[in-house]
Amino acid sequence: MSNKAETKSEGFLQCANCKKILFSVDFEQNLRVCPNCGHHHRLSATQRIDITFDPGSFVELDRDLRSVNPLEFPEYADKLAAAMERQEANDSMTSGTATLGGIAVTTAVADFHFMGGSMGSLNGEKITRTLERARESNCPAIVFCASGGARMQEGLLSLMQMAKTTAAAQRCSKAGVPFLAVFTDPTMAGVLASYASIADVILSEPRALVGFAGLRVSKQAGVGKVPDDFQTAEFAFNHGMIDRIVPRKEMRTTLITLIKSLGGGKPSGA
Amino acid sequence: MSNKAETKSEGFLQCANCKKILFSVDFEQNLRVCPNCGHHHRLSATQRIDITFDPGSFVELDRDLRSVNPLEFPEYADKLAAAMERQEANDSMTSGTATLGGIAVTTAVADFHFMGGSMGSLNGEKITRTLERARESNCPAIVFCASGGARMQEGLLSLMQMAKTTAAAQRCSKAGVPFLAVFTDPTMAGVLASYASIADVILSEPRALVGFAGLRVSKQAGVGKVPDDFQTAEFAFNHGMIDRIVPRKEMRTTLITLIKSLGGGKPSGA
Amino acid sequence: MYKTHKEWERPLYELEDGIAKLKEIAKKEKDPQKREQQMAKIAEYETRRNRYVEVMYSNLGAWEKVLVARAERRPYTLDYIQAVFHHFIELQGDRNGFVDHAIVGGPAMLDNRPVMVVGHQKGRTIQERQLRNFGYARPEGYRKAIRLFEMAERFRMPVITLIDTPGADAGVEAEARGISEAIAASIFKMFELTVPSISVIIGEGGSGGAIGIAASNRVLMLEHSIYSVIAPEGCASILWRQAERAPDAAKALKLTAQSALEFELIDEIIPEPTGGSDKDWPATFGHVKSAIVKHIGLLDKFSPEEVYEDRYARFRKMGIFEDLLND
Amino acid sequence: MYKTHKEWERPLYELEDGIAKLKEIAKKEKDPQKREQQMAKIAEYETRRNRYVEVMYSNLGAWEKVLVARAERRPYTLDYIQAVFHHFIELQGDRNGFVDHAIVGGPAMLDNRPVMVVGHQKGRTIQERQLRNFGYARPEGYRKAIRLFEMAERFRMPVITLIDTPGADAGVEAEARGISEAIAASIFKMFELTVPSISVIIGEGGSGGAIGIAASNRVLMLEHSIYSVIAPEGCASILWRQAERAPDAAKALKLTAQSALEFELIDEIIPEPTGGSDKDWPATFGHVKSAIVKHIGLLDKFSPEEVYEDRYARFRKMGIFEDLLND
Ligand SMILES: [Zn+2]
Ligand SMILES: [Zn+2]
Repeated sequence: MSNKAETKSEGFLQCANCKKILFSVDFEQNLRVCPNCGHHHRLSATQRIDITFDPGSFVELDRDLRSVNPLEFPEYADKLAAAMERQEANDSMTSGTATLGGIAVTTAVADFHFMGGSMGSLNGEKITRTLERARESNCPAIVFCASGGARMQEGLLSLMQMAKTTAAAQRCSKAGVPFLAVFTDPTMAGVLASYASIADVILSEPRALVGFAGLRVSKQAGVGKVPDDFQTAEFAFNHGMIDRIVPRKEMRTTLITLIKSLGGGKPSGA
Repeated sequence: MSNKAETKSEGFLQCANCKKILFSVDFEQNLRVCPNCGHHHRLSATQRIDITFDPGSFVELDRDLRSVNPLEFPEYADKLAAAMERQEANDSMTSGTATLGGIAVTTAVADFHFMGGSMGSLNGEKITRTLERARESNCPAIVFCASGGARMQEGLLSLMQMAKTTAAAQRCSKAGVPFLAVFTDPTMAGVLASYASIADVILSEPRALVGFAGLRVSKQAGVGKVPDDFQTAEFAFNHGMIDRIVPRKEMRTTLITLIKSLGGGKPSGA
Repeated sequence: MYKTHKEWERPLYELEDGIAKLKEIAKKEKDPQKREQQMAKIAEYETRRNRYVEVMYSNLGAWEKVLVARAERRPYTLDYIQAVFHHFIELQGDRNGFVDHAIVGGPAMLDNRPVMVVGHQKGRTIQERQLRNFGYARPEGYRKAIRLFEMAERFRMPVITLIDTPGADAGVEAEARGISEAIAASIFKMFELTVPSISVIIGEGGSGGAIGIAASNRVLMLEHSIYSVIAPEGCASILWRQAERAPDAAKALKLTAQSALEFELIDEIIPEPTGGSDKDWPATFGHVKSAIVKHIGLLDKFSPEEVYEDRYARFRKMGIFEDLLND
Repeated sequence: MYKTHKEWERPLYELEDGIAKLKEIAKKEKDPQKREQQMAKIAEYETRRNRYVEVMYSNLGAWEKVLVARAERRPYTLDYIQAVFHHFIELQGDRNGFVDHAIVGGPAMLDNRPVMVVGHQKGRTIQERQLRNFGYARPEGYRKAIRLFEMAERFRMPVITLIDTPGADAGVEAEARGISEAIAASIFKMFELTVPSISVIIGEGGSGGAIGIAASNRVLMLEHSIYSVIAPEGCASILWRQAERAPDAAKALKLTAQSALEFELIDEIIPEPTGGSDKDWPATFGHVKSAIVKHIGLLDKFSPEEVYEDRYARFRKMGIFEDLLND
């Protein structure tokens, strides 16, 4: 199933989940949540930044970094070039600083449309820098996840990003700097099995795909029957892996409340 | 079912588990493990000390402490007096120091025959002192558990022993002093739900009863069916709560090996 | 057979129902004279109600304390959280595969101070009672608590726990997932903290399930709450094989706040409004909030190391026995 | 379709079976002349076998490396533990309700030095394979590892992990108990350590399941082991929808020890005997032990803080990208 809300004609589009034809204006005003079925459609990094942080406060960093093809992996260079051109970004992760309810934060925001949000060297570097900036400036880090997993075209270098990003999160934790992760559709595999799952607080958008392996792999591996809500945010929540499922329109205020209470107990930093 | 090996006539007794008539001499030589069915019969604190520590090395401490009846709980004073006389001890817990394979340890050894090994003020005090001595002398602490739970005749004072003993264990942990617990039949309720379950290493004798509530209570509380091995050491092991099930005759060497490796990594103390 | 807490309060509830009905009638009455008579009758009933409450609660025995502590109209943990704190965000999950709704928790603000609040939660409706497992927390509840305690330590937030449980879940599933270990590990974690912690027994402080999140620097009890090593029914059935002797057991166990204070096992009794916390929620919230604010203020003077040592010293001295050499 | 590791080694095994049979015959032969002829034949076969092994292993491609790394005659973690260490005591349990046998661990002595050893364990017999879940570790395996890492930190014991897994368990049950969280938490815990840690990839270093216990100060690989972000079969089926192109994927993924060293993702390659570790276990154990002893010796010079920082620095620099401003 495509998760995309497809444009049907000028001013209209169709919800991929309930198939209802929607006014584009209503859809956008509702933060790309279907007014009919409540399905949370995917956002670009830009859209996410716009609806989350204080207006105009986001400053992008790490813009001059570029992915390369260290393994000379077949077709990777072309895919990368195409993604960079189409998405007008250097990676699926957009990193920087912002304010949220007036509080300075560091942030990294994933965009699934860029090579499935996969985590290669550059992606891991941006997350790591985001967490390092948080630690250095004593500001909370907020990471929006959306990823199919590691970027296999960078081989073992990608696997090592799991360690690198988790290590950066460990240092935030040790320094008492809050790290909040928000799962959006989908948050999978190498990303879920590293920094995303050890955030201080984990929020998720409703019905986001959240899991370790592809559904096919899980079915092959397991003998038990597969529950209906398998690998959804709701399944993860009901198995203790997520703190709260937060509808998109409440995400900003929830994050503000959290960073106020979690950041407020210690001597103020930056 | 009585767990006691009953004396049948001079020189013979009957295994309560398999009903076989055994030579007393064989039975004692086999450390009160039934040579026929392998059932580990309960030991007194004295017997346990004899078969565990280096011969003659055990020095009893805390002998001048006595339980009282702070709540003026009905019949408690009489029960206590009877137990003290019969067991020739001041409590179910016997505490002191010893050496094990030449290594100095602090220890507390429970005796179920003394009021079901229940943990009241004095019992908790002896465990706490044992752990405090371990921390102060930088010697491993080894506690043999055997208890039906808290001593209800001392009311809330008994419940507080759960906190007190666990706190003492936390301080050992913080100081890097090893604390080893050995579960023997039975290790239950308030003892299992406090210091016993957070030892660095947990060993158990085979088939010891290990559980939170009486079987009747668990059956009432739960809707699921009760497994055959419910509340045995084997059940606890298969549910990740015990490190190893160690037959009685291997316990001493296992403990020696463990305290050598766990105590050997840090600068030597006493 | 002894009275349950529902039976014990029935006469009072019947009186209150009667008053409510009379008020309805009086509201509709148009004849001023009749209305005056009805109002007088209401006033008389209310006096009788107040007198009844006063008498009933003036000298509660141990068993009546048990009944009051279990009263379903008493405010529960989430009621306190709403009233005493603000900006509470409930966090969920043990990060090990399970969720529990009999223990709730998350960060909140106490005035302008971020704190971590954790407490047992009973339910009021049938559905909520089932969801909350009647306040019997499962291993995952204690493991969630541990996670929140760690978070509090990391971000230097005082910990407030609210205790209200008949005991921990003793079922087969809870045993399989290590209810004992979970309780022990939670106590262990509380002793690790270098941020101040305060526990308030708001209703039932039921044995291991209670102490599992009550190993704090200061432990306060509401006037009519109870704190016991074992439920009186269980005690009676073990000791005398007669669960119906629970009232005798309650007395023997000395499970009242007043006894706990006498034995120096708690630090303070928080007064309840006449007739118990259920009769005046706002007044109760006010008393609880004042007590928490006061004790946090006192603990704030301690360094992290002192907070840690103070907690150990508090529990270290608990226990009564003779020392033949030194006494 | 590509060859499996069993098929690839079959000619060699057939040769060896032939040699063994000839030896049996020669042993029983009483005629000295015939016996001499048979011995000559054996010698010839052995020369052929050695030559075959030499050729076969002299220039292994990526896919052949995969086959060798998966060979069932290679020593597994418990074989190393028995040979390289002594006084190993296996500890079990995640203290959360579950046990896993695909990760084993416990304290042991390395010469006179207590260390904590943790590793993936595959099985050889059908029963043991099932018990070990074919080396696919479950959440409880990583949670046990975390517990052992904590113990190592508490008692200042260096940590040694041995990596040999096709990957973590991806089944429904593993997902329900949080396999992702367990792996992440284990990596997290390894970065917390201030005692030295060394990981040795002894066979298959399969994606998240491998890195879950391989976040060490030093990571060493046996000469013919592999380390990969994804199994080549999985990679081929995602990229080209053709699992049978696994050999191509293996090549593209650069999953050999030699590539890993080239990209500076590992610290050292431990040589294997001619024909691989399965051909000479004692020699392999010797090489592995020497490497571990050497690196512990080097890390011993670091303070706890330096050990912690060294580990971060090691992984921090991993990743290849361009910086348009600074390059
Ligand atoms: Zn829709
Ligand atoms: Zn027998």
